[in-house]
Amino acid sequence: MTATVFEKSKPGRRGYRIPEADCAKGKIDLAGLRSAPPGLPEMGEQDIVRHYVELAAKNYHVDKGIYPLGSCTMKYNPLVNEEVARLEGFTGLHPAQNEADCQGALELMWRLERALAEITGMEAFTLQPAAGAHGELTGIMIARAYFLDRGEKRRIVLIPDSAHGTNPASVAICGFTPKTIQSNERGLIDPALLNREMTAETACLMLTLPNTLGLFEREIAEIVRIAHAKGALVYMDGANMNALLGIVRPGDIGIDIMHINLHKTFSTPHGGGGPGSGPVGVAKHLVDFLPVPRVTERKGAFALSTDGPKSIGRVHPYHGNFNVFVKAYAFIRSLGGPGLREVSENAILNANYLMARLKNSYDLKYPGPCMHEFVLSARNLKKYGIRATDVVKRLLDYGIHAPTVYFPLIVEEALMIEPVETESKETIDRFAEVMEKIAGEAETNPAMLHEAPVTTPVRRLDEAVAARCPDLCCPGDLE
Amino acid sequence: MTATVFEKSKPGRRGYRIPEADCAKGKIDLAGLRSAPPGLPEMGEQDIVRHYVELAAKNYHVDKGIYPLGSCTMKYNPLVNEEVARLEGFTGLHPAQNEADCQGALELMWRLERALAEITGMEAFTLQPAAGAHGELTGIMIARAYFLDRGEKRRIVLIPDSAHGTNPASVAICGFTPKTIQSNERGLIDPALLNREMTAETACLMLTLPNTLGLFEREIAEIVRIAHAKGALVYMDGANMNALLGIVRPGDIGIDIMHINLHKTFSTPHGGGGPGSGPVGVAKHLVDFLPVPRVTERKGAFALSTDGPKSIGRVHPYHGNFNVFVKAYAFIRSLGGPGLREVSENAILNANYLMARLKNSYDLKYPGPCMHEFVLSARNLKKYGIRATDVVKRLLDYGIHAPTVYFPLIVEEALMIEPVETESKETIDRFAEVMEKIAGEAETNPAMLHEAPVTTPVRRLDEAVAARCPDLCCPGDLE
Amino acid sequence: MSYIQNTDADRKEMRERIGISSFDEILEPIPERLRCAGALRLDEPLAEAGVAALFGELAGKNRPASRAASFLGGGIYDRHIPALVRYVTSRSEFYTSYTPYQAEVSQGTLQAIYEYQSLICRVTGMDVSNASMYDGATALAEAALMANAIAKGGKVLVPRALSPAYRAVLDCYTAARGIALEEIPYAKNGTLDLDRLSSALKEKTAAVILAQPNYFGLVEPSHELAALVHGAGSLLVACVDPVSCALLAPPGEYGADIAVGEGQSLGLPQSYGGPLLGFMAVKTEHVRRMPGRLISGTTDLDGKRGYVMTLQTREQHIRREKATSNICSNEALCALSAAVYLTALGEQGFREVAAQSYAKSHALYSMLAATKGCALPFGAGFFQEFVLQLPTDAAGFLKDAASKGVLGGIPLGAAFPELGRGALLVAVTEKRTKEEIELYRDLVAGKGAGR
Amino acid sequence: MSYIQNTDADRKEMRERIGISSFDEILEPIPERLRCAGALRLDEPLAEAGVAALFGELAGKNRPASRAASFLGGGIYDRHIPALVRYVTSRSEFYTSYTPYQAEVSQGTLQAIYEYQSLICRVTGMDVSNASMYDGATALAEAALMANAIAKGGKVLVPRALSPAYRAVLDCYTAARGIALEEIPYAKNGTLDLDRLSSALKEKTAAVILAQPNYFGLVEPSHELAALVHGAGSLLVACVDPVSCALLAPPGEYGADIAVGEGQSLGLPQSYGGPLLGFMAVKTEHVRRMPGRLISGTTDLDGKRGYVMTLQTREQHIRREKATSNICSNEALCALSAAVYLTALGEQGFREVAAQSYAKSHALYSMLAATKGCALPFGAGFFQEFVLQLPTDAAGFLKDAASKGVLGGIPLGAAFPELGRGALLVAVTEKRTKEEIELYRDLVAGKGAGR
Ligand SMILES: Cc1ncc(COP(=O)(O)O)c(C=O)c1O
Ligand SMILES: Cc1ncc(COP(=O)(O)O)c(C=O)c1O
Repeated sequence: MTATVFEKSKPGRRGYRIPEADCAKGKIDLAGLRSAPPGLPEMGEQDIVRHYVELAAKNYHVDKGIYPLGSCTMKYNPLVNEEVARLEGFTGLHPAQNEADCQGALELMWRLERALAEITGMEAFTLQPAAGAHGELTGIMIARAYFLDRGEKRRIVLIPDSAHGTNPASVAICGFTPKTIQSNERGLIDPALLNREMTAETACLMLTLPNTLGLFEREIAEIVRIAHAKGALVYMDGANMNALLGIVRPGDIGIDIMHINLHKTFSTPHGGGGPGSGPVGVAKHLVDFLPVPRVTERKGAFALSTDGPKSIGRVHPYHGNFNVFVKAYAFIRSLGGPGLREVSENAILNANYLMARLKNSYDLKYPGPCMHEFVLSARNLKKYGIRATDVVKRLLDYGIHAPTVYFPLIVEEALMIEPVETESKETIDRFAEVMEKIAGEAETNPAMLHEAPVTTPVRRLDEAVAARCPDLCCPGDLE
Repeated sequence: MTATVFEKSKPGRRGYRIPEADCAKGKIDLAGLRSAPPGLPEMGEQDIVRHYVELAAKNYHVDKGIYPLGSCTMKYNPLVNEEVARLEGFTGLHPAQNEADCQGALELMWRLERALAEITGMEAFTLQPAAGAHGELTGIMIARAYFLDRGEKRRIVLIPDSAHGTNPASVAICGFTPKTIQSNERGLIDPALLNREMTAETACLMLTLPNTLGLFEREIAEIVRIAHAKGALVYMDGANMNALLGIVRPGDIGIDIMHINLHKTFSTPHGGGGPGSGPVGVAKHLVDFLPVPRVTERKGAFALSTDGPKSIGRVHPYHGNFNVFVKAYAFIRSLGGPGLREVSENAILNANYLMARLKNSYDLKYPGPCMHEFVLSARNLKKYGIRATDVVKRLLDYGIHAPTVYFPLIVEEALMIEPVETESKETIDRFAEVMEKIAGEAETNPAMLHEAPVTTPVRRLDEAVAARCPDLCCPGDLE
Repeated sequence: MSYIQNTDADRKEMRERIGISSFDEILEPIPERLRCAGALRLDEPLAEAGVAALFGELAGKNRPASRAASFLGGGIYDRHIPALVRYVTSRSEFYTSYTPYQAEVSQGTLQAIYEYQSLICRVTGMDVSNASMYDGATALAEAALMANAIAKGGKVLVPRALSPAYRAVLDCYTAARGIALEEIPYAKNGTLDLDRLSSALKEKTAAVILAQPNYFGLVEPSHELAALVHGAGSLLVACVDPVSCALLAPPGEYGADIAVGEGQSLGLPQSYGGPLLGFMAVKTEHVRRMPGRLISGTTDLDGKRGYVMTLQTREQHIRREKATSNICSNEALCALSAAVYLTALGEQGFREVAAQSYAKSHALYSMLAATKGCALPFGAGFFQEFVLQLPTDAAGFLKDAASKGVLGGIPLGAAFPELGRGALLVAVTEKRTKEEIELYRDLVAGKGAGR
Repeated sequence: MSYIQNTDADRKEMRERIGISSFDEILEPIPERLRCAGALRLDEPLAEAGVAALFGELAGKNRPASRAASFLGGGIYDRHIPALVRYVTSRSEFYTSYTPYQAEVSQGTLQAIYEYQSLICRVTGMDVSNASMYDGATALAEAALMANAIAKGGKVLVPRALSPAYRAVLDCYTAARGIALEEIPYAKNGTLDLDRLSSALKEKTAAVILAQPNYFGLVEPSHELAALVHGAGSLLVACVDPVSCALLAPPGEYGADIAVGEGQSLGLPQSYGGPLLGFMAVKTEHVRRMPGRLISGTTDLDGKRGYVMTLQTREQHIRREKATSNICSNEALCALSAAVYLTALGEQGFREVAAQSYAKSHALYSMLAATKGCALPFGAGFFQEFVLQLPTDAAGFLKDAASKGVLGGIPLGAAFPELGRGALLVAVTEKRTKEEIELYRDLVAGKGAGR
């Protein structure tokens, strides 16, 4: 257990000092001053370093081993990207600096937009959204503005039951009513069913491609046709774009709006939960609705245009998570076109190989080739009293991170596995061996799985108590 | 166990690529080409990162906890020093660049020399020596040149029995004969004995101040007088300078030659064994013998002077460990004069406090105030079959690094403890508590101490086998 | 440079195990005609050194404010950032990890964020902070949505003296959600017109937004305002500069229901405005309506202290369309920066940053007050930035100043035409030196020396 | 900025426990009159931001070769350095740890250095490498001492075409030890004069030093030379450029007894010439005479593989004046850099670096051969650098070149007056581009274009 910074604090210590003021420091002559100091911890630089080094050692991370979280695309984060993103020419810009001072930044944003457009086949992108869910919100706002502009009142957004939770949540914020459509027995959207659900009230179909089962919607052409025929837009959650680089361009198959997660497909690190970046791309007929400002180019000079009478406005106070763009664009430039296709090919190959290795140890509800990920079920272990949680907690004892569990919701005891392209065959083989071993242990030693993990910094934690009496803030009297 | 890079290698993998050649790459038209490729490992960037992250996790380090190695001054390495040392203006200079291109570097070296001269009271410094032992060698070479210049043949260098092994070794390389002088019962040089040993054959007295027992030579004035009276020089091993900053200036007390370890006193990191830096300072009468080139200043312009007819020449091919200078000078500028004195005061206070806490649990052969370190003996635990090694191996199980053991040689079962100024009282208290606990365990559970450590990445290693059949190179057939 | 590690031999073995002879067989579910015809038309791949060179060039085409004498503020500030922040956030254990869903192997992130939450609570004086939002503007927008949800409808009152960027985001979110916004003007002295507020509060009002300090840098009478708002049965959403909380009464002291703001000042580089750090802290009673992740302390099976994500039933992955927000990824690494920053500065240092910013900005203000040919419309009741009115268009002045290495402020004329085309928002942080401040004065006085 | 963490209260408690009332009581062993009278006269302390500013300024007064078109070599080269090297060496587990005396908590450093030793063995073809020496020059000097010790006396033959800096260090060490050095001139073609070598070998010779390539960049006939030296019963000390070993027969192939060299090329920045990395590798039979630390694989109590320092009885802390050397701290972190570098480049990449350096240097050589007004005295038998003779003093050319961003080479006139005042040593590494090479040619041809 690591004591908190509040417990370690001792009055008078200083971890950092700003230079002495070179001007007189008079009294603070303002009304409404703070009545009591905040009670911030006081520690020296060395002990702060040690505090965080100790905490760091308790984290699993990509630089330690495979991170097969389905839907999260935890790929390797190249070092050079981090290095270039730390250049002061990028980190030191104020968003209100004039365009002349920011030509490099604007050029980078413009090039990134162009590259994303080429990769996806969409007409144009906004880089403002700070994450995938933010992108969804932005995309749905665009759909809303589009129908407003057309004077159409459509209230429904159709969402497959396999969708990520952000999809219905984003839709709800925009005042639309999400409506679930059931997947068929192959885990896919049934065009016939869709056709029935699709009405003049339907604003959008919001689908994930490949879907969260790791399956490509075979009938996507028909699906898009049905939506368009009813005047609805098709929104694609592009979180799974890691399967499609150089293979399918959403714009080519009729997608109207999509978002991309730079912090998945384009290798920018997740940072323990963020920052991400969720650019939104649109087809030609929706370009006018994109947020402003947009980066424009004329004869090699870059500018910001706020011109956009139909624009939804701003979803970010400035230009989005600029520093993330730097890393993503570095990734694109490192790989180039054929390199990006290799990404997807290897992501898909790794997934299918791992699926082939594991399908006898765990249930596979939807067989057939998967894309970049697949979903197993641990229900075959239920007879031993073992649940998906027990399987993955045991994985932790082997020093391996868990896959995503209990998502998508349509698979009982789901184990959603995404090995990503950067993992080597050896690493995947080791993962497979351990998973097979655990399946065996479920039968021979279920108690051990219930007890797991035992080698981690802490064992299973009491979430119920945390939810009942949350302890969300370190009490003040500890100082 | 972490497999080696050779074991992890797979043909065809690449961890780094240089850009494609932009010129024709013909045949290598040279005689005497290599007959077989070297057999370097082949790994991808991600797996190389993971390899070293895994290895890193097996290291103890200052950023993890107290590192009380006596004689090593394992103090905190400030972050800003590392940052400024990484500036390309420093790291990118070629040593053959002309002086105009290197004014900042030369200025930094000049200022560092001046600061060291002020701190030590010596007349001038050379920064060439790459470590403490290298400094000793340089200093003794200077002494040799001095006597040669005077036409004196002196062959003996007197060295107290408590001295560090590098002292006699450095002396021997220069063709001098080291002669040991015994410490008295207080752990100090006995002036009377010294007076007897000091002859016209004696070139130098080489002492450490404070000595390796952490004791200040009370009779230092008399000691220096005796040496000088016989025409000998006094060399001071300044590895323990952390005790003297702003308290005693060696130059003021008649020291003729000394070296300083920037990687101890001046906070530059040890890097797992190096690089260090061991500048050598001399009194006025020895300045002419310093290595060349030397940095000179005229009206704010800095130059390198190779002018030195009496100079011993070069001990380093260029200017010494320049990048280490940057960090040391940053430390000096962060602290200033009073700040440096605080360093020594706190180092001394920490040591005396810790000694006071531990002197009842372990033997203290030389009582009385210590300087920045002190030497305990574990011989009081011998009756339980416990040796100093067992004590410190047990410390590792508590997650704390060992003190230096079995040095200095004149203390049986020595535990040489240097807590340094940057450790907080809490950390020292915790160290003391664990040391006391271990003294208790020696009595109640000696077997546990013999077994220790058990919580480390490996347990005690077989050094005998390693010495008998050393395995110094990974065999080639593993690839 | 590709980061794929599998070799051709690996791929062959894998295909064999899968039971296919060529990769394309796996693509069978994708109708042939939907697939890309050729390769993507992107620039040729670069080796690492090529990437470093290209990005070095792009970075070189920028003139970063951090290297200039920057008087730009308006929400993003040029401050000293301790090396500690860079050290901690560049450890891969933090930056390459995912959201801490597997708590047993994520205690590092979890405790760090728990400490972040606690630090934000201390700074703001609120009961509960979440684990971060995207940025101050979206945090404010989410707060407006949240207040509207708590109040079960009702308009939201927003001060005119709010950052135009924040206002734009707020407009965008509230429009989508169908919430009415009503703007409350500022009074002559630049602070909120309390009379107009009082009358607006007569209609059903879900919440009132307070910007503290407001966009003009002025300190609003927070206690008085809070009394008014709560007296009308509305919620008070305080959008605060966290550094100002070192000196000014924090939202907790005047009873704000929700406090939000931008945490960039807490150790984040300006980064052209992103990534940022939205913080949100609320009264305990509102915690279950709060968006975003929350970390809680708890114990493990052995009774050992540990940390977990909690109250996830508020979140989209559990509650889906009924979630309090759609937010999933947040700005965890930025929250970590803020935690390190606040810990490094500590009680004394944090106050010192605020006090120096106050002193230096007021020093410039006083100098300008004594300078002919400019006006200071709103008085000295500001924290660290103020409105300066030049007699001519600000653009010319800014250009001159830039040629001397001075970034002279944010022009206000477009967003606040009533302030004139010569109006500038001038921020002075602790990083500005005496010489820079005097240089600014000289520039305004029309005698800018060379720099 | 002080890094001391104890507070006044801490210090008071500590004094109480020690039993003193003022700190000065501890200083009792130091006679009052020996103590400093006042404070040290040093510059005022700086806060972190002040340090960053000051050092930024100092760094800014340098014009680093790494940013120029540098044709400087002579032992230190401007090469591509992978980000991997910086990443690994900036992890504090490596850079803040001490020499791995406590093996159980130092397995990271120990294994990394074991791998370094193994990599150096592979590069050099030798049996055993030590854990590093200070730099190539002192490694060479120590090799001379070692060879002299093995041979129990005898002179050491040193080629004239050796780096003057290395020669100076060698002189310094051998003079102190009382070892006679004899210089062997180079023949007309720039390589060692084998006739002169043969006659010198007639007297008792402990060792012959081979520089491969020699200081003029030329490849020596290593096999022939080794046969001569061994035929005379002397030891062969090969001082090699490690990168050249990717193409040229390494010391192990021609039977060198001791191989040394400078490892800066293996991932270390130029750093104004330090810290560097001296490597030393020997035949197994000589291992117990070798200076420096050695890491060995072994097993722990449970039979698990691990690493320890071994054969420490050679070292000063055990053997004192009888030690094989006085070296204690070495260049461990630089050895780590080299290990990461060689692993990152790998079999293919390492060869590619050497091959491109060869190709680019020969491209420039060929261009210059076709350029009027300069001479190339020694032919094309070089690895990556060569001697260029200009008709006029080199200084003027270097100045012109510098104004175009080109660092034109190392002037040889002072150390090798026989080559004339226009002689330059010109190195071309893999980092140089076609444009830079053509620009160099143009500068020599007297038509240097703007850069
Ligand atoms: C399929 C899918 N959609 C949307 C999201 C939300 O993205 P973000 O976390 O960046 O908001 C995720 C994230 O895991 C996802 O997997
Ligand atoms: C007293 C003393 N002298 C000399 C040295 C040698 O210094 P270096 O390791 O830098 O060569 C040491 C190193 O530990 C030492 O403690």
